[in-house]
Amino acid sequence: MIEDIGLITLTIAFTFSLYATFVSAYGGWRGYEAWVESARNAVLLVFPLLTISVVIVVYALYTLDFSLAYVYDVSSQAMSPFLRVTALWGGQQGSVLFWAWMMAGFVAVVLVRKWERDREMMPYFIATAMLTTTFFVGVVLFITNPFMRLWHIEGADELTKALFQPANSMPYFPEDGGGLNPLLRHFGMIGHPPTTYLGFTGFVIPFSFAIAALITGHSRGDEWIRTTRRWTLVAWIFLSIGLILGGRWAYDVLGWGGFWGWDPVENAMLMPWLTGTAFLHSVMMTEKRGMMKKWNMILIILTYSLSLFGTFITRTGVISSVHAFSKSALGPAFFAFIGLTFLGSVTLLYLRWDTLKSEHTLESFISRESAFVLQNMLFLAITFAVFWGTVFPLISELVTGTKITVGPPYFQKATGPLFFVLVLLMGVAPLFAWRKQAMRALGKAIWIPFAGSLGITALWGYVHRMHPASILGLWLVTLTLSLILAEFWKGVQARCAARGENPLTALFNLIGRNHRRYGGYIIHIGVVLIALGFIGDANFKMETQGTVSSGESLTVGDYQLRFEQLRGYHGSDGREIVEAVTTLSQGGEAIRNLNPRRDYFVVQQQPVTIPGVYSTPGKDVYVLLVGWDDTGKSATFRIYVNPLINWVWIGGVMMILGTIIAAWSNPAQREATYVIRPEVLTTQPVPQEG
Amino acid sequence: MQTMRRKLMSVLLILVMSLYAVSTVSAQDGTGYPTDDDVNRIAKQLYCPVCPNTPLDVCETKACEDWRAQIRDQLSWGWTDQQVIDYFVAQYGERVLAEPQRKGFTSLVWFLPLIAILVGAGIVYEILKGWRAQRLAPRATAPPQIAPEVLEKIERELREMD
Amino acid sequence: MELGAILIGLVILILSLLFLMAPFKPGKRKKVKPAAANPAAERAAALAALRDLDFDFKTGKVSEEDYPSLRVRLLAEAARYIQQEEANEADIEARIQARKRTQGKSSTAYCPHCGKPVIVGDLFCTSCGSRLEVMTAEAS
Amino acid sequence: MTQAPMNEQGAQPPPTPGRKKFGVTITFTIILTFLALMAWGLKRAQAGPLDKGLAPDFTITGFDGKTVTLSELRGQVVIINFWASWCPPCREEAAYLEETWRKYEGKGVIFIGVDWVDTEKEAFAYIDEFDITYINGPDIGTRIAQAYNIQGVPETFFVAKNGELRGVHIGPMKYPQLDEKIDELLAEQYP
Repeated sequence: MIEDIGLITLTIAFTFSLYATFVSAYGGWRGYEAWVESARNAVLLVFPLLTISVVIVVYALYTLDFSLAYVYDVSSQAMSPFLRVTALWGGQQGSVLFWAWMMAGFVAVVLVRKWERDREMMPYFIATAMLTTTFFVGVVLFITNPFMRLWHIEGADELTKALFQPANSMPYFPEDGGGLNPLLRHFGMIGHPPTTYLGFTGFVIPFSFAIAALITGHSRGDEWIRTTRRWTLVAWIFLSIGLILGGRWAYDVLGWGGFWGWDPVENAMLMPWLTGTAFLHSVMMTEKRGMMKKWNMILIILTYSLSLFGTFITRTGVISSVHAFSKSALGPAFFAFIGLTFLGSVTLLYLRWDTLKSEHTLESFISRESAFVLQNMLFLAITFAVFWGTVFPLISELVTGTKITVGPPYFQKATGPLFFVLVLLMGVAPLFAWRKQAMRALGKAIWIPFAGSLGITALWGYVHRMHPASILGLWLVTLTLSLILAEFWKGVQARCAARGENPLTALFNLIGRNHRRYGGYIIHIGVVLIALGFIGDANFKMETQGTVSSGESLTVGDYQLRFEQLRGYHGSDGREIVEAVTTLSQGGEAIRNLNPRRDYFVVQQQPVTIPGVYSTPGKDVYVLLVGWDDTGKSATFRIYVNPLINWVWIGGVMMILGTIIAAWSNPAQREATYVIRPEVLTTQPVPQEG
Repeated sequence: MQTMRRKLMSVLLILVMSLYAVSTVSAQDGTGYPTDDDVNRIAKQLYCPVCPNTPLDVCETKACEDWRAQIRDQLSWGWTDQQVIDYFVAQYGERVLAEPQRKGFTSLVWFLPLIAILVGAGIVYEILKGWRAQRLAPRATAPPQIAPEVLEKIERELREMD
Repeated sequence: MELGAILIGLVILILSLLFLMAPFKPGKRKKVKPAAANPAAERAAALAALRDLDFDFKTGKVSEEDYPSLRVRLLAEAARYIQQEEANEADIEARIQARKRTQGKSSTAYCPHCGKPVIVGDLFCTSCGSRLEVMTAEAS
Repeated sequence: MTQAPMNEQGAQPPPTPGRKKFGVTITFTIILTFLALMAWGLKRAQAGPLDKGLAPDFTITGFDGKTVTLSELRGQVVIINFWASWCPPCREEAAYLEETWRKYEGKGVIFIGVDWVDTEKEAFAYIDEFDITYINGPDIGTRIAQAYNIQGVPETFFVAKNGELRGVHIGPMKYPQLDEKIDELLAEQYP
């Protein structure tokens, strides 16, 4: 009975989101306040209604109500209660519901918080955001409904999934379910989908405000940017966390010693992140200098469309991927919706193009403005390279009929140099002042970090005899990092000199009074550290594979791995485990026992390789049990030495920290989240008085 | 349609299940060439022909083990790396190559981003030049007069902000 | 589907519909708070720009040659906002006083459509011309 | 996709109408092309194996060196079976296939085994194991598989005497599925 209630609230939620979409648009158009208010109430209802549905699905998963087809698919008795709950996003039906629920939540929060401000934009904001929500709720309701039950039709071989009892059928109650895909039973997969979804759905807020601004013609005032700045940051950071957790999951579970494989689905997530990052920066140009208004619109439309595109290729199997959900009937609906969104918003932008007048003046090529434009261009270039590599197999198949693969080598070569310039710019650009930067001052600021980093890396490279490319990479990281740290140092110095504060207080106050600036710098530090991890992964990785008998050792670098014995046992959730006992030693000295293992999930008939990892800040030694002979006397291992890889995770944490600081509003300057009117500055003569 | 889809699903399932069937490795005979590392060096440049987007060197399926064994055989026959790769392309199609070729239509995958970057750089330059052209004529050097009490107010507020 | 579920669903639906339709109820018209016209934001923006400039100068990003001219320009801008604001306030205050004297009313209100101040008792907004009967009803 | 808007952005000072129009045309062309590509990809991803119309022609060279071309087999019923040695379900049906082949050999039925992405060593072992006597050859470059748009192995295509496809069986076959199908196709009149 309780599942029926979930289905009913889902249906009501769908009706109300549809209602909100059209009633708010109509109310906004005709200026009927009551209509818009009613639409708002509808939005405020959709979220709790969907919450009921979500809670009921979770309840069914938890209590193992196998009469629901979804529960039968993703939950099982052997799974821990915690995993049963996370199974909400372990399959198609649940995850789309979860997605719709989050989106509805975002929109509801906006309406609660921002209702009194930005009133002119609200009707169209509601209409745009709820159109999207309606689509997702509709998909849940009509195409991939988690409340579908299992029925057995007389004489049929297979079970039928349907909401209502088909003719000649009996309800079917299985004993146990299939359970969650073994690969998804990992902490990264528990955090990754929700954060990713929060990221993807979060971009609906800036996007909808941008569309509302275009419709109402308020885009000139850029109110929408002020309103959505923090929302964009929130969406962005969740997307970042999602990317990092996904990488961590791949590293721990997929058993290939890497964390980023340039798979289409990974790329699909990276692309909106890239354009979203570009958007976060170009918005600053508008706030500070009134520039790039059209550009902001293009970027936010692109970001949102790319996140929809990401879901599209993830769930339809258009492009072959390791991570794709199974092919499903969502395809045509998604396609129609994405086409509509993309075409509609671009057309709207075209119609309103001339209202987006920016004041573009540049006093000097060497200025923060130029750096911003260059940076934006780089982000787009990377996005394009990634996009092109991702869809090219499809193009190739269409044009020549040949299936091809575009693998990591392409992406590394195409985006590597661009990322290099981007990281460099990240260090150098903050040194530039708005409007005009004196060359001499720049030289003075850059001289010491430049020489210092060059010296350090040259020395390091000389001592370790490294490949030139890797030296270049290390130099880049050192330079950028020291430039960013120098920014902190200069700020602290200025405060010490001006106010006589001690350095620590000065640092604290510096960050405290300039959340955005220094939060941003901390994010940059995080990115540099991640870059360090990537450079280590690309340049210094070592690996070996070999079969050894009990008591023998494998050597990689100055590490030896001694194989002691194999042992097997049963796991708690229906897995058969074969574990190798090995000893890792360095230079003849034993460091640690490592137990790489292979878990075989009997029901799902799927093996999962779990590495044994010796982890230090400098490097990971990552051991995989590849195979063994039946007597257990010998086993095959694959050993990776992954230098610097932990900096990816450390950098990720820095990014999150920086974003929290940057998004925190400055109490002293709450009013200073402003829209500057640059035309006053540049087009009107300075009043002469007296 | 419904049954058709279910059929497809079950086929996929069969495919996947069959891929994972047996997965033990027997000890290799002898220690000489080719070693596992030699095999992986080549397998790294190839993708599994049946699995979705998985590099051959890390792929765990039975089929991939066969292919790695085949690479080992070919190496022991004295084939060069390139010969092995060419054999794979001929036998299983171009999709086994991790790095797309640089000839024919496929070369577009390499060229277009390059062209896009050049065009993009040109556009950036054009934009910046355009903006610079709109730069204001130099202002009169005479500083504008500001009432002292207003100036005082501004400075005070600036101090408060810090 | 069981009867109990349908009944509970029905209750949820009816309660929701009541909430949904509430804004259409005649008589109880909504109060509209004034839209946040925000002249202070512009001033704050100018001041923030000044602050950034000072900071950039202190950290050596702006050269000694450029700093004075840039600062004077920003100062002038900030000053203009401040003066404008003061002038506006004075102007509004003067007008209010004038209206108060002629009408004998005591409080101001804001137009629900454009957010500009209006005199309570007026039938139309002086800025945008929309009808103001709601405000009248409220004030009385 | 990323550049066309840039053209317009770059068109400061006020763009000439011609230039703007050009930019808009380019932008929309790119968007529509992209959407068309996705639509095609979607259609392809959702399509199952070919099951009607003229069977795509191919020539296959068997492991024994003999060659057979589909279009030269008009007048005979052709059973095309895709398989691979690493595929357990293929093993399930292998004996039944061979048995049926022996039953119908010389009665106007031709079996063709297409070995899909396999290694020669394992393929030979498979053929020996099940003592398969009908022609079997590798699908060089997976061209045949692509033409028939197979979704996996095993898959069996039924070609009528006139060269048209009369359906496809996905997954392993069990007695009497293949016998029935062959009898049905043999009963057809040709020409």
